Amino acid sequence: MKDIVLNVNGIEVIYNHVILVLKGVSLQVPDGRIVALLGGNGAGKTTTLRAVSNLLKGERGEVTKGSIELRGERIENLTPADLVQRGVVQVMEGRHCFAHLTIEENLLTGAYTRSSKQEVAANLEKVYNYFPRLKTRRTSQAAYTSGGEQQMCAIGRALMANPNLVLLDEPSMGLAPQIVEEVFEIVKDLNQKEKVTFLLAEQNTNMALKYADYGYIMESGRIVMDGPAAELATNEDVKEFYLGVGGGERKSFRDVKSYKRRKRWLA
Amino acid sequence: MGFFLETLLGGLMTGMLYALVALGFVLIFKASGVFNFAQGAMVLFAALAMARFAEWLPKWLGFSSPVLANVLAFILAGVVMFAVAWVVERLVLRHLVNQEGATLLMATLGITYLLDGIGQTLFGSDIYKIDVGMPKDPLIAFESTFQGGILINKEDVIAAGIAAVLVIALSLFFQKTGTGRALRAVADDHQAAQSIGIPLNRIWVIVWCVAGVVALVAGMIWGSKLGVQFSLATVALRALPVVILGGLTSVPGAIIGGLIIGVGEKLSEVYIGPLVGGGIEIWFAYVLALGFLLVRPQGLFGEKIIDRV
Amino acid sequence: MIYRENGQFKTTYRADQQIFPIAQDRVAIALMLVVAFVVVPGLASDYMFRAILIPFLIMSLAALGVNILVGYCGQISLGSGAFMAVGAYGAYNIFMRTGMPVVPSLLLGGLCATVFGILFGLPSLRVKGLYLAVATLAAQFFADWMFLRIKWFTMDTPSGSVAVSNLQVLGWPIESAVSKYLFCLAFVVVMALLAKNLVRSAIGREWMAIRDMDVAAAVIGIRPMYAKLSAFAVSSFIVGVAGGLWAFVYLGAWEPAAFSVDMSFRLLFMVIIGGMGSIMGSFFGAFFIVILPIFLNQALPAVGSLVGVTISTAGISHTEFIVFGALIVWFLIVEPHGLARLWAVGKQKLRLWPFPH
Amino acid sequence: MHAAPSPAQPPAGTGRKVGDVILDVKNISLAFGGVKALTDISFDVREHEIRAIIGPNGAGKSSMLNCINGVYQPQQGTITFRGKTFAHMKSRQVAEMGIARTFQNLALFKGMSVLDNIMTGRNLRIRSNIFLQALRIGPAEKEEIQHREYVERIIDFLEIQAYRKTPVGQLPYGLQKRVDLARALAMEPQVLLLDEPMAGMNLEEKQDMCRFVLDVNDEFGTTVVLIEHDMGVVMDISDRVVVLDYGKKIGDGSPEEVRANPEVINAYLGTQH
Amino acid sequence: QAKEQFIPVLSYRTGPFAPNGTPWANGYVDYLKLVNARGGINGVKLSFEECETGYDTARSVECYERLKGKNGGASLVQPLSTGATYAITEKAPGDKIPLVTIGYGRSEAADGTIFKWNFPIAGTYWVAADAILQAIVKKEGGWDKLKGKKIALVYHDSPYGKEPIPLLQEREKMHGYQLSLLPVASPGVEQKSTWLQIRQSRPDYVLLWGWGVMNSTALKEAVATGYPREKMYGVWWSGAEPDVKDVGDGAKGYNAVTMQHGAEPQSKVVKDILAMVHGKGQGTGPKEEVGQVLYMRGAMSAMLGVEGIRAAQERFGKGKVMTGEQVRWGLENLNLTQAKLDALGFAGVMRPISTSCVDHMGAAWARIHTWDGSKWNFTSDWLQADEQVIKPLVKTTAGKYAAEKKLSPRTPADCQS
Ligand SMILES: Nc1ncnc2c1ncn2[C@@H]1O[C@H](COP(=O)(O)OP(=O)(O)OP(=O)(O)O)[C@@H](O)[C@H]1O
Ligand SMILES: Nc1ncnc2c1ncn2[C@@H]1O[C@H](COP(=O)(O)OP(=O)(O)OP(=O)(O)O)[C@@H](O)[C@H]1O
Ligand SMILES: [Mg+2]
Ligand SMILES: [Mg+2]
Repeated sequence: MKDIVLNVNGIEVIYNHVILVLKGVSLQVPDGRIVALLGGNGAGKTTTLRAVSNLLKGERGEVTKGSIELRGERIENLTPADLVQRGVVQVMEGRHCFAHLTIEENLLTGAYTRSSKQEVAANLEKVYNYFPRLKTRRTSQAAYTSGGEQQMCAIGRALMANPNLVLLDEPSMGLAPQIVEEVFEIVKDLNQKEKVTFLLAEQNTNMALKYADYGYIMESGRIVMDGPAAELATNEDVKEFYLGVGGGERKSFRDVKSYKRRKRWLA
Repeated sequence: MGFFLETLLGGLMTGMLYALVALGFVLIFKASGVFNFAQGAMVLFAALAMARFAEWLPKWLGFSSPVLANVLAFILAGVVMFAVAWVVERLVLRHLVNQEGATLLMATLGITYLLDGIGQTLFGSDIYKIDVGMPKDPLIAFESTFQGGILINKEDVIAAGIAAVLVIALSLFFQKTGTGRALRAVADDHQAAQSIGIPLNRIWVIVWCVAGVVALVAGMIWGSKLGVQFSLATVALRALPVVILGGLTSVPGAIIGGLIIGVGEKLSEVYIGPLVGGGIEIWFAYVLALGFLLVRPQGLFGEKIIDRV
Repeated sequence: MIYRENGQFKTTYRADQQIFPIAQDRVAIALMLVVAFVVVPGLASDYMFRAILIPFLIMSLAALGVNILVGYCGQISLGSGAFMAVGAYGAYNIFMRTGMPVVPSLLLGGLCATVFGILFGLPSLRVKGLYLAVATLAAQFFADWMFLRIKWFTMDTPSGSVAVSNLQVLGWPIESAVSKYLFCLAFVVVMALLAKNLVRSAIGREWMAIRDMDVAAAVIGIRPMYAKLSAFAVSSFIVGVAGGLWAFVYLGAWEPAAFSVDMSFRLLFMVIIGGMGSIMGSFFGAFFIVILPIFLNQALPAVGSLVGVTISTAGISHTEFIVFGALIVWFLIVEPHGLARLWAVGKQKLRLWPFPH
Repeated sequence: MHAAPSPAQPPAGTGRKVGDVILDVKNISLAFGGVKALTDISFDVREHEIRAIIGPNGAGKSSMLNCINGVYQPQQGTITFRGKTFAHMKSRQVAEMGIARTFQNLALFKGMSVLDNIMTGRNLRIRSNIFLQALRIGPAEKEEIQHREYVERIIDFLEIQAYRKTPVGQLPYGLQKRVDLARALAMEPQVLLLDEPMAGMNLEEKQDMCRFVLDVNDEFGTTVVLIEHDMGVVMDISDRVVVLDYGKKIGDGSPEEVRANPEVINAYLGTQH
Repeated sequence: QAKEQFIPVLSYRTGPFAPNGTPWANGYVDYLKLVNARGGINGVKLSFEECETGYDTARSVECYERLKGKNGGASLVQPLSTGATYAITEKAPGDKIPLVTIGYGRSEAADGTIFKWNFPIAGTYWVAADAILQAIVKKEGGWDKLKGKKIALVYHDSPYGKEPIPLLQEREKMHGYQLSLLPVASPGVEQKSTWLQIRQSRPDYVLLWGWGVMNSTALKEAVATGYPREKMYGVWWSGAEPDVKDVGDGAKGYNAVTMQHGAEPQSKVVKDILAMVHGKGQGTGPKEEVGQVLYMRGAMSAMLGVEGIRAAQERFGKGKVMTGEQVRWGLENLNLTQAKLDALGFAGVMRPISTSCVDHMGAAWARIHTWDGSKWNFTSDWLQADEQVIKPLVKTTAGKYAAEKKLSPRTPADCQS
């Protein structure tokens, strides 16, 4: 395997001093790859990403065990700002746009760590190219844009920092199918052309496995399965539970009945 | 008529002085979403530092020029306020990232107690003097037009001028620079701001430094007017309707709010007060602010309060 | 006994909806009541009653009232001092003018505060958050002024300072420290119980819904006006009664400055440091803000002499300020949601004990 | 709901039989300053059906629901519900008439437990006054228990028993969505407006959610208006679909018709589906 | 242990009123130390403990409760706060602790038949107001000259500030001047509108009833609006060094009535304190402050309390520790002759005082002093407040209080006990 950019080693995370959420999660993100983190609600994907980008503190969570290394450097004690300086940017789940700032101001704030004016202007142009919808809404306050527009804004804002490792938390949530595809195309684009590495937490397994190189599957705070994306996509369980194509045909949502299924890896 | 104008003018001047204190509130609120209860205490602390340094420095260093003493004292007091900003960030704010407004408000209450305690321990709790050579005598203008002329307080005019300059400079800073934008971003969402690399620590130190300097200027002016003692902190309470009326997030709002409140409270006290036994200006200022709020719930220039589902 | 709820299965919703669903809690509360009503009166000194316990109880009650408005309904109020004042002066006028017994006077005083509270709560229908604080501050300063200036309220005493005496309940004089303490305690217990019932009923949920997200609350059919004004009403009633107690029982004679804006701020701080949206938090908050400074004031000289320094009176006060400020900050860092939450987390840990998680 | 027992029981399961128009939206226009969120939109919803609204981001779907809910006041147009026509609706009235909704960006009451959140949905039906509630005697307590029973059934139904007493703020996103649905269901609505209920869920969870929606629709005959970006879901479970684009209606019909509509393909679906 | 007479000291050395509270407390404590240095009261040493009130009523009550029972019980209490005085007035009878308020508190408390435990010795606010009017009359040349004159009262908007109003209104009826009332909200940092009104109506005299920062602010505003300081008269809480210190030259010519004493750096008691207390390194505050106005007020307050104890000892047994009740008797039967004052070192500082069961005030004398830019100088003779005016006022007001509280006045027999 190539160089490891990010090496998460057996971390445990506790919220509020009492709620143990991650119970020893390890994963590696190789340079220039797209790694997907899959798993159901509450599996701990967001928490994992927060632990990496050091945003746990504001949620009153802390890493109590294990280590996180960025290109060999321990980063548990760096501030999120330090991490952005090192090129690691997180796109937070649930948008988190700056409500009172306009879309354009939101994007420009994303370039806080960039000092070159031309670079910022070029980046802005690039983001507007990726998301033309943002351009038409550029002067409107972020709070007054639609959910999808905010999602684009959040992604665009992260791109403004010229990152080399992006932690994407549910990028596709709330986006129209067309845009979802576009977003993933953008991810692929950045990955291939600009060598940006991605760690991506997703519910849309279909898409994620299509674009990712490698995947981890989480369940209640543990990694339960991992492997190259292509392999995962052919795994029977993954097919059934995450892709909905178990047993050949895609099942209609109408027909799925409520029998309790049991995942084999939980056995 | 002459008296009316005089009252009006007096109100405008007082308003500018309130604006100076209000500015401190606005700065910190705008840049971190914290309602800084400690603003009054900061004004007092800065004024105390300046007054005492101006007294001590000539003794320590053995010179006698009052101008030099004042300049040095101002600088030293500024340094002290920087230190305060740094300590506040280190020991308090840093640990309260992403907490709710009420929690942060409470933290600034803690800071108030600390500043009061430390300030009085270091600098004493007597009454002290700041003498920066502000003219104290009145100026009577338009004597030919109005009987008795119009009295203008020179000290107030100078103070108002300083306040205006500060406000203009800070408005430009917020609207036009990238840092200003980053500050507004922080106020909206600490966590998102962190996630895109805005160093909250540094930002907060900067803002509290600026607020500290504003407090120092306010403290200097109010202190030279009133003398430096504990009650100086209470001007914060008079500045509160100003902040609210102008909008918690608007720097120019502080000035406009100040002018409206200043004029409103003076006119009300002078013209309505005697009818009801006087002493109405404080609550009148608040009621006036409230009246404006009913029309514009976010204050005159405040950012619109957003609630969307 | 170890704090566990294992084996306590609720078979009815009624059981699950008790005030204290966990048996140990029930026992603890019962014990506390016994201590408060029986043990304390036998043990505490006159000073303890008059200077510590009585003000603590009354301020807890006031904080509880403020907590309903601020903590449960999310309407920031800095007018609590005014509501207390209205309660106090209202009760005073009723007591002096009509000769009504103390308890109904106090309750009617609370009712006066309710009316006043609703009146100044009206702006909350339009104005929110810190901006609302200004409306309530207007109430505060207006009340200060009103009781200084309008002689009728103070029964034309020249200085505007008023006093009451000869308090009795059904012939029992409320003069001794113990009787005053028990009198306040009874008020506090009853009101806390009623308040607890309210906040866990439909109306309490309406308040919290308005606090957490008012647009969504409106969409599920909650009328913001009713919810907000009822919170103002209930809150100012409790605060008003507390004001009456503060004036009648603690001070005995008072002037408007006894209910100044300082009081409003202190009450708000009690609520925040104690825990917003927690009845128990009100007591913690009152303890912290009322008793801690007094304790520090007395403990610091002792600590000083331990390490061999004598501190001057002024020095003690300054140190008291510093220590108190530092404690506030420290507690907030440990638990931003107040002492009540700290308490809850502590209990949770106890429940898991001896395992860490 | 799996054969839930009786008292305070919602109208008995009627099976699915699409009836008459229950909600009729006519010529609604809504603008914010320069932004035209909705232009002259008309569509109707029939009783017991599942009606989907789709469209690209910013098309005005959520705004449409907000108009029906009385959160926004359209500048033009009328809304007719059960034969009554309104120029704009009042939130409280809408709730009383039996329209409930969930929110795209989660609008739960963060400081309250799951149970309390859902209980707020019952508030409209609380009869005892504030004094009775304070004393918690007799009718107040009985009432509280009755509503609690109802809510518990919803909790069972949505399979969130384990989180009853957890503060909602601490739940993962997907579960919060479920609580949001539970709160709406607690209102015993006749019409349920769902704004992207399945966003942020994986397939399994979406399947669960679909099952809930279908069950509600089947067993209580609740009419459902659904905004969703997952075309699989929309195609599978909805009866009719409205398509909005930039505030205009560009399509309306059965899933198959809509899917074949070139304008819709162009504006929204892209080529994939 | 029990040989010590305990005196609680309620003081405020922090907060908004610290600049004024501190010198008072220093004088009070220094005098108590002096008494001990002189050998105590007939051999009975004094013990005392300070408690910081911050000029807050609730905190004052706490201090009172904390100290009242300590060290064998408090002999008497002096809270230096009108608000606290009102609250403690309700508690003192029950606790049997005399409440001594030298120059503050409720004016009607001079009536000892109703206010058994209150001792506003040596002057109330009504005395102060009357003395000021008399000084003005002297300047003007007769009471009749007051007719049509405008007098403004700029007062702290609290019971304290409102105390003089009944007397001033009474006199207004008698002499036909025009009284205008200008309240200033506490703490009094913003007075622009007040002084604008003064500038407009140009009153002939301005009476100042402030405390703390309000005083200096008023003077500064007077400077700023050009109102002549010579025409301003302050109460004795508005006439000390902290009030004028930072106004400096601006306050030149400003007058204030005194509680008999002024700044007394030359008096014997000051010299004694400097020698026997400060000289031993036991001074409470800075040396320079000894003898200043508020410092003297503190010392004098302490002295009056101590003399009350001494008087009690004379009746109940010399060299014994007195109970609160006994001290009360002493305070009520105080007879400070000139000779006694001389011996105590108060010669020239004050005049003889004698109290009685009916009269808890004992004297109604005052002087005016004027700030010359660097110190206070006496500028008037002794002035005596007019009993004819004050007595009836005290009687009716006290009577009303008694009626409200359902108290009956003390009988002559009670007076004997
Ligand atoms: N601030 C918090 N305090 C307490 N518990 C939390 C907090 N945030 C998350 N949790 C808990 O941590 C667990 C994992 O949550 P996390 O948000 O990481 O899941 P996720 O995999 O991202 O889920 P989703 O797909 O729904 O976003 C959940 O059980 C949640 O309840
Ligand atoms: N309160 C408002 N003020 C200003 N503009 C608004 C407001 N609400 C909505 N808009 C604008 O109206 C348009 C429609 O928004 P809406 O939220 O209805 O979109 P949507 O169809 O729900 O999109 P999405 O699928 O992304 O949620 C958007 O461009 C949005 O910016
Ligand atoms: Mg997540
Ligand atoms: Mg939407």
